[in-house]
Amino acid sequence: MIELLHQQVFLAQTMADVAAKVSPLGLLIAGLTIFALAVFVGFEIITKIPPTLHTPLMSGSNAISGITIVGAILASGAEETTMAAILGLAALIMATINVVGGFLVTNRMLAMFKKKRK
Amino acid sequence: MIELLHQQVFLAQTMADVAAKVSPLGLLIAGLTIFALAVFVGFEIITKIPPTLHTPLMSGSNAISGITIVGAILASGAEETTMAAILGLAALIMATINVVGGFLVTNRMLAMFKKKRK
Amino acid sequence: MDPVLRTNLINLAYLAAAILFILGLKGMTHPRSAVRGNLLAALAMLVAIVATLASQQVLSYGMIVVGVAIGTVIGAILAVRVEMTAMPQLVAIFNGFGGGASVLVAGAELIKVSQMVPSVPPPVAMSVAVVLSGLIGTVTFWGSLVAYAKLQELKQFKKPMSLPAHQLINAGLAVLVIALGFWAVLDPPNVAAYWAICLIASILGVTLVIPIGGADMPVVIALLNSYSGLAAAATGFVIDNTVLIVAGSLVGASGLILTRIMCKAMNRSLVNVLFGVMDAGSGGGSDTDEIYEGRIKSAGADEVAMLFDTAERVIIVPGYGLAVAQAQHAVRELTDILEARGATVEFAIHPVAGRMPGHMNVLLAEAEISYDKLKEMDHINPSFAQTDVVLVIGANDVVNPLARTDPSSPIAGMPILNVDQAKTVVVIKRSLSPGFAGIPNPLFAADNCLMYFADGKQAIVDLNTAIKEL
Amino acid sequence: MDPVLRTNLINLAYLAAAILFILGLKGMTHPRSAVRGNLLAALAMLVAIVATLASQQVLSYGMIVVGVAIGTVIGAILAVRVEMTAMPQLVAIFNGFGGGASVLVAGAELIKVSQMVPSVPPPVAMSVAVVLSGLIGTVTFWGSLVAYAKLQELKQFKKPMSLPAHQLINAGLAVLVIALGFWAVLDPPNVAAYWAICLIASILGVTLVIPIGGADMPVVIALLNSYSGLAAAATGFVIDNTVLIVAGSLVGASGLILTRIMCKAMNRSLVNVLFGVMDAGSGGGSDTDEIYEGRIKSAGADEVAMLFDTAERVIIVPGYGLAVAQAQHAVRELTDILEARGATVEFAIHPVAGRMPGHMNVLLAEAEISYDKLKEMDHINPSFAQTDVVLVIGANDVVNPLARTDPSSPIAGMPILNVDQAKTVVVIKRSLSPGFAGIPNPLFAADNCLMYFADGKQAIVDLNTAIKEL
Ligand SMILES: NC(=O)c1ccc[n+]([C@@H]2O[C@H](COP(=O)([O-])OP(=O)(O)OC[C@H]3O[C@@H](n4cnc5c(N)ncnc54)[C@H](OP(=O)(O)O)[C@@H]3O)[C@@H](O)[C@H]2O)c1
Ligand SMILES: NC(=O)c1ccc[n+]([C@@H]2O[C@H](COP(=O)([O-])OP(=O)(O)OC[C@H]3O[C@@H](n4cnc5c(N)ncnc54)[C@H](OP(=O)(O)O)[C@@H]3O)[C@@H](O)[C@H]2O)c1
Repeated sequence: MIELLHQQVFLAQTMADVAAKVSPLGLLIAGLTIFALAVFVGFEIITKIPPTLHTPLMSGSNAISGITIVGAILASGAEETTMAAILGLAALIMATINVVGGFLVTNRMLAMFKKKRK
Repeated sequence: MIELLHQQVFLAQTMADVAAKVSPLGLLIAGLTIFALAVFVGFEIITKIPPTLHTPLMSGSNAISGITIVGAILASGAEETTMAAILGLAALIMATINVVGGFLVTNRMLAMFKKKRK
Repeated sequence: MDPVLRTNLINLAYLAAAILFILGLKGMTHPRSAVRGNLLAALAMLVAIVATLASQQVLSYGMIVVGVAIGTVIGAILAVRVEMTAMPQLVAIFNGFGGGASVLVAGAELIKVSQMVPSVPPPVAMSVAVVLSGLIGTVTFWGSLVAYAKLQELKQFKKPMSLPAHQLINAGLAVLVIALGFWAVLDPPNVAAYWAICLIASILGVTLVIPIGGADMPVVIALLNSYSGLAAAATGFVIDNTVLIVAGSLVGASGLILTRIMCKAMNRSLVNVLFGVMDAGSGGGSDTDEIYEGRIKSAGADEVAMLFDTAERVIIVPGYGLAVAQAQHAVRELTDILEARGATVEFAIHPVAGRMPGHMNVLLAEAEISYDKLKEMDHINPSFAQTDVVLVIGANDVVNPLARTDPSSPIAGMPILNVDQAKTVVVIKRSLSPGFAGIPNPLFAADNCLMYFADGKQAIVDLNTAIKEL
Repeated sequence: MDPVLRTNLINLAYLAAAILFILGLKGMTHPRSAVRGNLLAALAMLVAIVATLASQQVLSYGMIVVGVAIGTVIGAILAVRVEMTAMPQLVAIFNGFGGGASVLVAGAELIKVSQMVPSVPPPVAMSVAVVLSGLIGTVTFWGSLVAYAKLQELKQFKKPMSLPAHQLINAGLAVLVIALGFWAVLDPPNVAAYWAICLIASILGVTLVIPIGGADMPVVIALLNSYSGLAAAATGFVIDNTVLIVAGSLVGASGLILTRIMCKAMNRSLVNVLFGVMDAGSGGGSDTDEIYEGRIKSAGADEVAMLFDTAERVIIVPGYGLAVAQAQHAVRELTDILEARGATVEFAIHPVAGRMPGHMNVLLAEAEISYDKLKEMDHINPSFAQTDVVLVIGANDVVNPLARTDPSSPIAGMPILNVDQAKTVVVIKRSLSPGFAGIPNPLFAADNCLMYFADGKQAIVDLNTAIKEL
């Protein structure tokens, strides 16, 4: 495995850089950078939204928060210990309900507005 | 160096994950993620800016683009080949002019508005 | 495939999903692009899911197929079956499930780490993220269930409930959770502490939401929605996954802003919503009698119908009572009848009429009332003075002039619909009892106001008959 | 210190800098927070620089101290010495330096990689980023220098210049650059190709900007500013540095949006600005004679002073000529005199008056004219009808009624200041020659318009004396 790593890394990167990137603190920093930027995007996007759209937006962004389904898939597909697998399955069911139900119900709400618009 | 790496990496990370993260493609993806998010932030922030502030904003964001000074410092402090070092020094002078001049001139412009406001 | 390349391609797909999520959310903020925005977000989710299925961490697909199948069926049935009026509850439920899923994913990962051989303590950041996932996710789950129960008007939850020394209990629970959190972080991996945190957070989720009045639930749901996003982001830190972090923090931030916007529209602060238990009916009693005594003019269907005989310009003001009575279809018929008689009919939509933002729009859209008849408050307010008859159906607070005149009233400063400027105002409601804010309404005692006491739907149906018989 | 920890701490500082940059940029978009925003951004830069100095890649500080010292002195002197009116040029110069620095950093990194032993070809992504840095950075550098020359009104650059078959030449150069780019990417590391790209890009930078009129330079600078951000971001990819990517793409995106906003304010498209060489003086000739012939009433300082004797409400409309004549201090004095006589004086600021956005605000602020006397167009337009005297100083296009009446004129559709509705309009300019758009102005021939031909500053000084002698 180490060779694999070695072979993939471009040499201009110093080994310390590489080690830093995959160290726990390095991963945290990378995650925090993305987190901070995404928070700014989220804040800036929702500035002047008309009241009519509050409820659909709430429901739509609620569906997006079902992204945790990705984690649920990884947990329930990992063939881990029984306990972890059961938790994974439960998580997967819940997350799927959130995602599928969320997008469908949002679409239904929005469709109502749209129909009348024309 | 490899031990260093080994010792820093938390074991729950598979080696393939680690190798992927520091592979050229992995670095590119990490960079692109940050790039995309920052572009969205930039787009969203500058929406309803009053004309009065166009010129200061232009000048202020121009100063920010002098961030390349970071690269210039790395290049001119690296004790590399003469050629690279000379380029680094030239880059550093230019970038510093951009940064120092840019922020100062923006501040001067804005100070003029502010004084009168009170 | 080369495992490194595979991981990279998956991460590339996650990047694409993240961008699609942002574009989707952006789309949802404008009426014209909202449908497309929702579809983009759904596409983003699909991309993320497919990419995840290709991960080498996924060893067997059995469980996944089962889980996704069950979830899809339940979710789809709930989403397709639900009545338009029950949508807020449904969103609350879905939201709770999202939070719950985050809790379980973080728990599963913690168990996996705790069983690793050789045992290596996980990094601090991961332990912190696990604790946050568990705490925020659990509060979201139980809080959302309570919100559901309140919106569904389950008997036990109908009224704001508060235990003695309620805030003290909450504070105690919070301190307990924080202590457990420190334990979990300082002595990792610590599965026992994790479940203990989830247990306390469960109680906290209930006690936090239960004292809040049902009418404030939309704000609470928006806040819990923000929480479920944050829980997902925390889970992203636990399993080191970019798309979870991006999507989660997007939702976390936008939910927070939406919460603030909603509070502003109701002219209240978030703190006030969360902790300032609204004194239902305060200042009622004597005040009410004074205001109403001897000044109420009541009318029946026939009398009201007469008014419409000569009316050229009619504005209908729908409120929460319209939703309760499910009178939207009857109102649609009324509109058709009046228009056939040559009158112009418009609807004045107050931003917080009903019990969720856009409530009236959704209801009236359900009855296929044309979108361009619905006017926003600022737009229609100047035209009340030129209006012959204003028909207020089940609205109360949003037409209460006390908001303008009484700085001590709970709705002071809230912009209202100036229906009192019209020639005649007809108010349909079942009694003189107050609306959400629990205060009397001097409009009902105004000279140009007629009360038509009845259930909203019945009232309109009768009115329609009466007008046809003119 | 442990090298891993050190690198991580530096990256943490970069994250802090990135957040500060965003907060700074956000601050700059609101008048009240703009100063603080600029300081925050400067702080962010400081954090990034200090963090970089701590990097283990920095082996010697000699060169760094020299470079920073020289750059600081030059930058500070330029920034402190410059006349308010020359600011756009200065921003152009600074911008060019930023782009140039990106080019050199990418070049240095490429040389470093090409001399590595054992020689390993750099990854494709890096080669692409190097090419982009070189291309965009060089275009920014030379484009900015040309913009500087135009704004400084250097003789050789005064008029829009275009070679024969200009767009064809540009297209040829672009094709050449792309071909070189492929060479550089397919055969890395390729230092020769890099410098060749920079050479061609230099020519391109000049030929792209040189045909654009001086008055369009603010838009061009905004665009080049966006480019310099993108060049910095590309350099960030070359040396794999987060803060460069974040700050660079922030500037790249915001610059693009700002460019669009500025084009909109002038009612033109970006394509039109960049490629649609404006026909200076088109439609002049006979038209002009027709419009003006026999209808121009000219007046001197004494006559104009008489008008102010009785005027109660005066509006001053400043334009580009005010900046050219540097008449702001004289105008300030005029304002004081008129106010001492009991008149109210306001300034009508058109969004594109002058040659850069906010030009008039900056000029008048320099003369310490109170901020609340400056009114925006939409705000002041309704009040011209109630105004006794409007004094137009060196403005032309922004008060040209053709924008409303002649759909074929180059300023058609641009909202203008409705000065023609006032009782009397006095226009101060040196001749009847047109303004930036090169078209005649029927306002000058209007019945209620008096022309006061003189240099802006001299005219006001004389006027002040005349009013005092009344
Ligand atoms: N829209 C939102 O997002 C939101 C969220 C949270 C809180 N709120 C709050 O909710 C309130 C909304 O104002 P509103 O004017 O729409 O409603 P309201 O002030 O709550 O008044 C509703 C009225 O409808 C009547 N009603 C109930 N059932 C009825 C039926 N079946 N038939 C006829 N009438 C019926 C009630 O009187 P009777 O019992 O006498 O019939 C009641 O007075 C505001 O105070 C707002 O701040 C809104
Ligand atoms: N603000 C921006 O961001 C920006 C950017 C790009 C383009 N523009 C364009 O620039 C124009 C601005 O309109 P504007 O009305 O301010 O200016 P303008 O239309 O360009 O007219 C300026 C007038 O000032 C007179 N003038 C020049 N020097 C003078 C002096 N020393 N004393 C007295 N008068 C003098 C000139 O006439 P004489 O030669 O007869 O004296 C000229 O007609 C618009 O067309 C706008 O689209 C603006």
